[in-house]
Amino acid sequence: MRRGAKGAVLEVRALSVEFSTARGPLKALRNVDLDVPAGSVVGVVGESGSGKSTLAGAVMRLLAENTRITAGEVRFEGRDLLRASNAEMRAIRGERISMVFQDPMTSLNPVLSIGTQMVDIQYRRDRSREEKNARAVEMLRRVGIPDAERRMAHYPHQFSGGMRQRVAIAMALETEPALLIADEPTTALDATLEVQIIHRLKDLQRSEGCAILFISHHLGVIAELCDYVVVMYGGEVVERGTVRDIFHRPGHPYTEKLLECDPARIADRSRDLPTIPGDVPDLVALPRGCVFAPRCAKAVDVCGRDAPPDVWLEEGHEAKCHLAAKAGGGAASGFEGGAASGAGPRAGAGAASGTAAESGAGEGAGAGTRTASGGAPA
Amino acid sequence: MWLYLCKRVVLGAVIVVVAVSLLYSMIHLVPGDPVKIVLGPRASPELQAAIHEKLGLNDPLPVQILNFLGNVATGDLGVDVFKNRPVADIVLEQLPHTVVLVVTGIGWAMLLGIPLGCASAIHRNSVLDRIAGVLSVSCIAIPSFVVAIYAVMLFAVTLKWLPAIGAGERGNLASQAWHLVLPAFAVGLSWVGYLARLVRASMLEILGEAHVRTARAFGLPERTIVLKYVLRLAILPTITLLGMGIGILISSAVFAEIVFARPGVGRLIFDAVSTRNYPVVMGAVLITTVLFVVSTTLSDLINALVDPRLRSEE
Amino acid sequence: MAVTTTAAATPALENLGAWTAFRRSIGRVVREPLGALGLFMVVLIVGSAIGADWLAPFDPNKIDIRAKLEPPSVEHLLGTDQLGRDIFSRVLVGGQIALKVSLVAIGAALAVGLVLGLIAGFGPRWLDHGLVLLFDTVRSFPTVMFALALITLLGPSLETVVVVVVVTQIPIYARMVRTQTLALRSAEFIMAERVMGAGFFRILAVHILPNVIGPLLILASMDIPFVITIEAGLSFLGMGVRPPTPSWGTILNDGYSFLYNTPWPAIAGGLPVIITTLGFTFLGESLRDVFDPKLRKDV
Amino acid sequence: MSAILEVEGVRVRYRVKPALRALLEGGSEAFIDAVAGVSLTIGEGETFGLVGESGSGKTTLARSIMGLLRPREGSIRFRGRELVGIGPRALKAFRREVGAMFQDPVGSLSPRLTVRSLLSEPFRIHGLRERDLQGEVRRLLRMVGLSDEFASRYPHQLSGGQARRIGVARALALGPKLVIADEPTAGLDVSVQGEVLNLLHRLQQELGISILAISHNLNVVRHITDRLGVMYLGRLVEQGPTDAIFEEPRHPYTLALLSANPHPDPDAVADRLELSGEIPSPMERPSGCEFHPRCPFVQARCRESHPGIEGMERGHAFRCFYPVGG
Repeated sequence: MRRGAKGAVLEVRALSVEFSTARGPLKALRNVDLDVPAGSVVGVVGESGSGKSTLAGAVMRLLAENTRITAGEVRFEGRDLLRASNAEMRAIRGERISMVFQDPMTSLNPVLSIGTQMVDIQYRRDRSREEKNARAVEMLRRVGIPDAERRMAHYPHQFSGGMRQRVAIAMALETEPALLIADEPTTALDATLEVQIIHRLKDLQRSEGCAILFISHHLGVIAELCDYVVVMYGGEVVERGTVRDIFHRPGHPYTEKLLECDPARIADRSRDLPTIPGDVPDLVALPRGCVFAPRCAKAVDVCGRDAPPDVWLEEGHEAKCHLAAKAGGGAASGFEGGAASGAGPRAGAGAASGTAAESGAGEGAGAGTRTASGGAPA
Repeated sequence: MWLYLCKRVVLGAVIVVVAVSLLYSMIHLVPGDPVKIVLGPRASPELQAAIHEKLGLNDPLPVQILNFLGNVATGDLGVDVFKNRPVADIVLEQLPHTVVLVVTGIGWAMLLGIPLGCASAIHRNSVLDRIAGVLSVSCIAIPSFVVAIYAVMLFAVTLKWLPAIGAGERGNLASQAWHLVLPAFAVGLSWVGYLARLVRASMLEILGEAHVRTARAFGLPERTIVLKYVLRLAILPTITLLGMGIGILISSAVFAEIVFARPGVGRLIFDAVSTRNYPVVMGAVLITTVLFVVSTTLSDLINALVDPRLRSEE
Repeated sequence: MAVTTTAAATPALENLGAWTAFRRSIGRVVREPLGALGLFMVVLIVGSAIGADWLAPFDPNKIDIRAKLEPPSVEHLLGTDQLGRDIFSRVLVGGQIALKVSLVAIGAALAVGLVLGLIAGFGPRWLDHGLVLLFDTVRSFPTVMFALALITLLGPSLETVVVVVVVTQIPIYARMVRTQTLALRSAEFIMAERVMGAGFFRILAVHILPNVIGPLLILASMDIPFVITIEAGLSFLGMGVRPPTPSWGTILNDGYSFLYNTPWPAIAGGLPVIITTLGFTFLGESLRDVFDPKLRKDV
Repeated sequence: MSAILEVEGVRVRYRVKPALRALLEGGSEAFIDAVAGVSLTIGEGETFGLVGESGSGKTTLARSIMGLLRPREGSIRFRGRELVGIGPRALKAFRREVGAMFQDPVGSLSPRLTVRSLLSEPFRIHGLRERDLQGEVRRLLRMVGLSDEFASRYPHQLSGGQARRIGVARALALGPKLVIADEPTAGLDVSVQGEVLNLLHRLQQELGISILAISHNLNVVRHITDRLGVMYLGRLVEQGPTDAIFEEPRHPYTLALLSANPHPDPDAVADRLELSGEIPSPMERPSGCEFHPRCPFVQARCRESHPGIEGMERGHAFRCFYPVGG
């Protein structure tokens, strides 16, 4: 995969986020790396408490007050958002990056008409009021809202849940952003509406050409919509790869189990459904070694002792697992195995520097492993 | 919208009718003859009978209530037996004084309290917020008549900055305004606290709502977010509180009018109670209650203007 | 046999939990400066009221016309009034009156409000509508005006003050209980209990009341300053406690007449009112923050 | 197999406008039928799944079976006894024989009771105080795979999966004949929902109970049900053996619902029947077949007349003039 020409719009490096709680700091995100190549759809999948929404919040720098970004970088179009001033950040929000939220019932202002809200967000544009109105109406039409002109004067409570989510998408794409972050945008909707929204989103993504960071716990939706997938568990990225890597050749036991558990994937009707026993890890008092080890059926001694490295499985496909390292070709040491592979959702950074291709190729047969903190090759 | 408006107005009217009936039947539920209460125990039986007849107290209670309601509807609140003047005239004569005091009191409280609440909410946990928090709670806790007395003691007696008693010279607006300062301060002080606290609480609540995060995610300027997206919603409970505030302030006005020896409905009712002039007491209570109902209804209507969800309710 | 051990063991364990929780909560109240201050003021006032009979250096009603309007001294800590009565003793006994009135009145209003609120919340719709209309009507009378109307009819007395408070506060408690009951009534856990076959009274006693009573008690504790204000206010107007019984209101009223020359009687009458209302408000606020941060008092 | 529950022509009506307003305004109806004539039968030891999206009336139907709502017409018979309109004593006796689970795993547990009290609640309600309550609590906890230490916890100290287990234990405390489970996996992660479904299934095998399982997710009920009913706008549009419905759905809505759940495989051939529009409000019930405004195969007849049960083979019934397949 050579997508160096395109580059990544978003590169998250070694991002760590903590919440302060009564029991002590809760390590919501630890050492998260993620790339969103321009014009692609990257899915973040994980169960509750995996930190996927925190990731979205950190990129936008819209986190709750008790939250602290302790380390890392969020590079968007070449600049580090975590070091940008508030004014710079505001200039990016809604202009270069926009966002669609989970609950369509509460994410729009209840006392302003949607027309007002859609015109307000164009405040940076040097357009007349009529032009702004026309742009809003056009977007409403494109997301499939019938009678768009008349609907501009309506208030959010006069729309159904599905229609509100369409409005939210229209707003998010109105300013032609380079990146759209969608945080569980269809979770609150019924299945038949969910499909409608997903398709509309996909069509719009193609025509607008923006990249999407799509967060969901719904494996089917991820499979359908995304080009690349990042799997999160307990505040860490445990696996990344193309959508086919993840769904056809999962490298991490968690991903494997997660796919197994989805009742939609079980072709034969079964009365004994697979599960993942145990509870999600306590992020205030983390277990030693691998976060998934306490629930992992394949865990061996080393899993409970050392934090696993990111193991290079194939071009662009990595898993944070001791066992993957073993399976990958015996280089299970977890030592520094060479430069990062320039592939997968991380492709942009490496490829843009022009070195990833050689270093990736140069690793030859062995599975390249990298320490978890490893950044992009310089 | 019209449906909502009608509903509110009808509800207000029903409350007034129930209030009048309650008030009227209260006189009869209380042991003892109201005529005796008015005339004192030593009045002659003939006089009592005459007054009984005159006040229509010989009819059955529901008929009396209906008659009374009919009279109230035509603006007839009965007659002051002592002065032989219509009660409505007596009360309405005093009402403007009280209304001026109440409006001034709540006015300065609004001007100070609402911005204070906003500032506290925006700069949450700052020094300003903490000080404002303690001050508001203290303002709320201290009764207005104690504030009034202490204010007289401090500003009128000790410092001699402001006049202690009276409403000022008749016709001299400056003097009247000067005399209004202390009473309005006493009446409004606790409202600074109420308003600051309520505005702060509702601002914080709205600031935490999902749609504000959406507005932030679109990079809207903080000014726009606070003034257009947050305040518009946060002000709703404040409007309701102000509507009710009129009624609560009338109570404080009674004390202020007595401490500062000012004319007004409070003073009127106080004097009427002392002379057990119950038609005047009833009239004054009635008119202030109507004032209260009108102001709460008005605040509901203003809320409906701001909030489209209320308008399309059902 | 096993049954008795179960019955005995279960509540004991739960009580222990509740007691620990209570102690922890008090700890959290005290850790806040305002909470600690409030608790201190309340303990001071309540303690001095309970011990008034022993603490008061003089008979609060003993007239000594030769010693009238004396400034504060070691003998008369807060001076004397126009009849030469010891103001400090009167303030202590006045505190007794104020607390007695608030406890009796709030207790009665709480009980009636709870019952009416439950009826409104659980009863048929027409009854609910009727009761809410009644509550709203009573709330539309300006409190002091309404009090004065009642006093005209009943005559000024301590009992009248109690009646006034009870009548005006019932709607506030009742409305709150009603709102909570309505919310709980459609809650899933109540539905689950119904489907299990639990009867009306069991649902009420085991599942609704424990969830309603906490916020109600906090609301009541925050109402004490209001009641004390009403009592002192009406007494100040000469419409509450009858002389010679001391009340903070009457002390204030007496002092007010002599404000220009002898300010201490007025100061002495006002201070305890301020300390009490501030103390209960601070304490109530921190109690609310600790127990139920979502509860917001409607003024 | 004898029937444990027979539901016949049940209609549940809500008043949406006060009578006076409806009279003044006229026009639209003052009532909506949340359930508009549903008939179904659940056999002894059988699991019946009820599937539909929000607003389809499945929860309303379940609540009327539980005796929480009174149907306007129709009959509900439990082991031959009529339930509609029975007195409180008979209702209580019926409730001893059914267990119920509600959507919110934590919210359906009384918040101020410990797990111990919650689990002994059914015994107390039905006056079974002579039983060894402590022992029963232990038995129930063990049954759902939780240790004894959970007995002293409060609902808010439980995870969603644990709370759901307590819900299952409570529903089964008195050995019911029928369990009604409304969204038994709502709010649970995929990795946990299997546990709850397995638990339900295992207990059903052991105890021989019948289950009415309600869900919006066809894939979830698929694995635990014998038969399935699909609801749309208050009506059962298709019902039959679960396998038959999955293999050969006849109603277009069922087909759409089946294909609406995107398959978690990027290479899956998206042979999908996508619906346009949303579920109409029951206040503006479409004419004819309620599904016609969204149906891709709509024809003139569908707009005019209402389809009855148009096909019936091996217990597989559907309401459609132009069924898919076959």
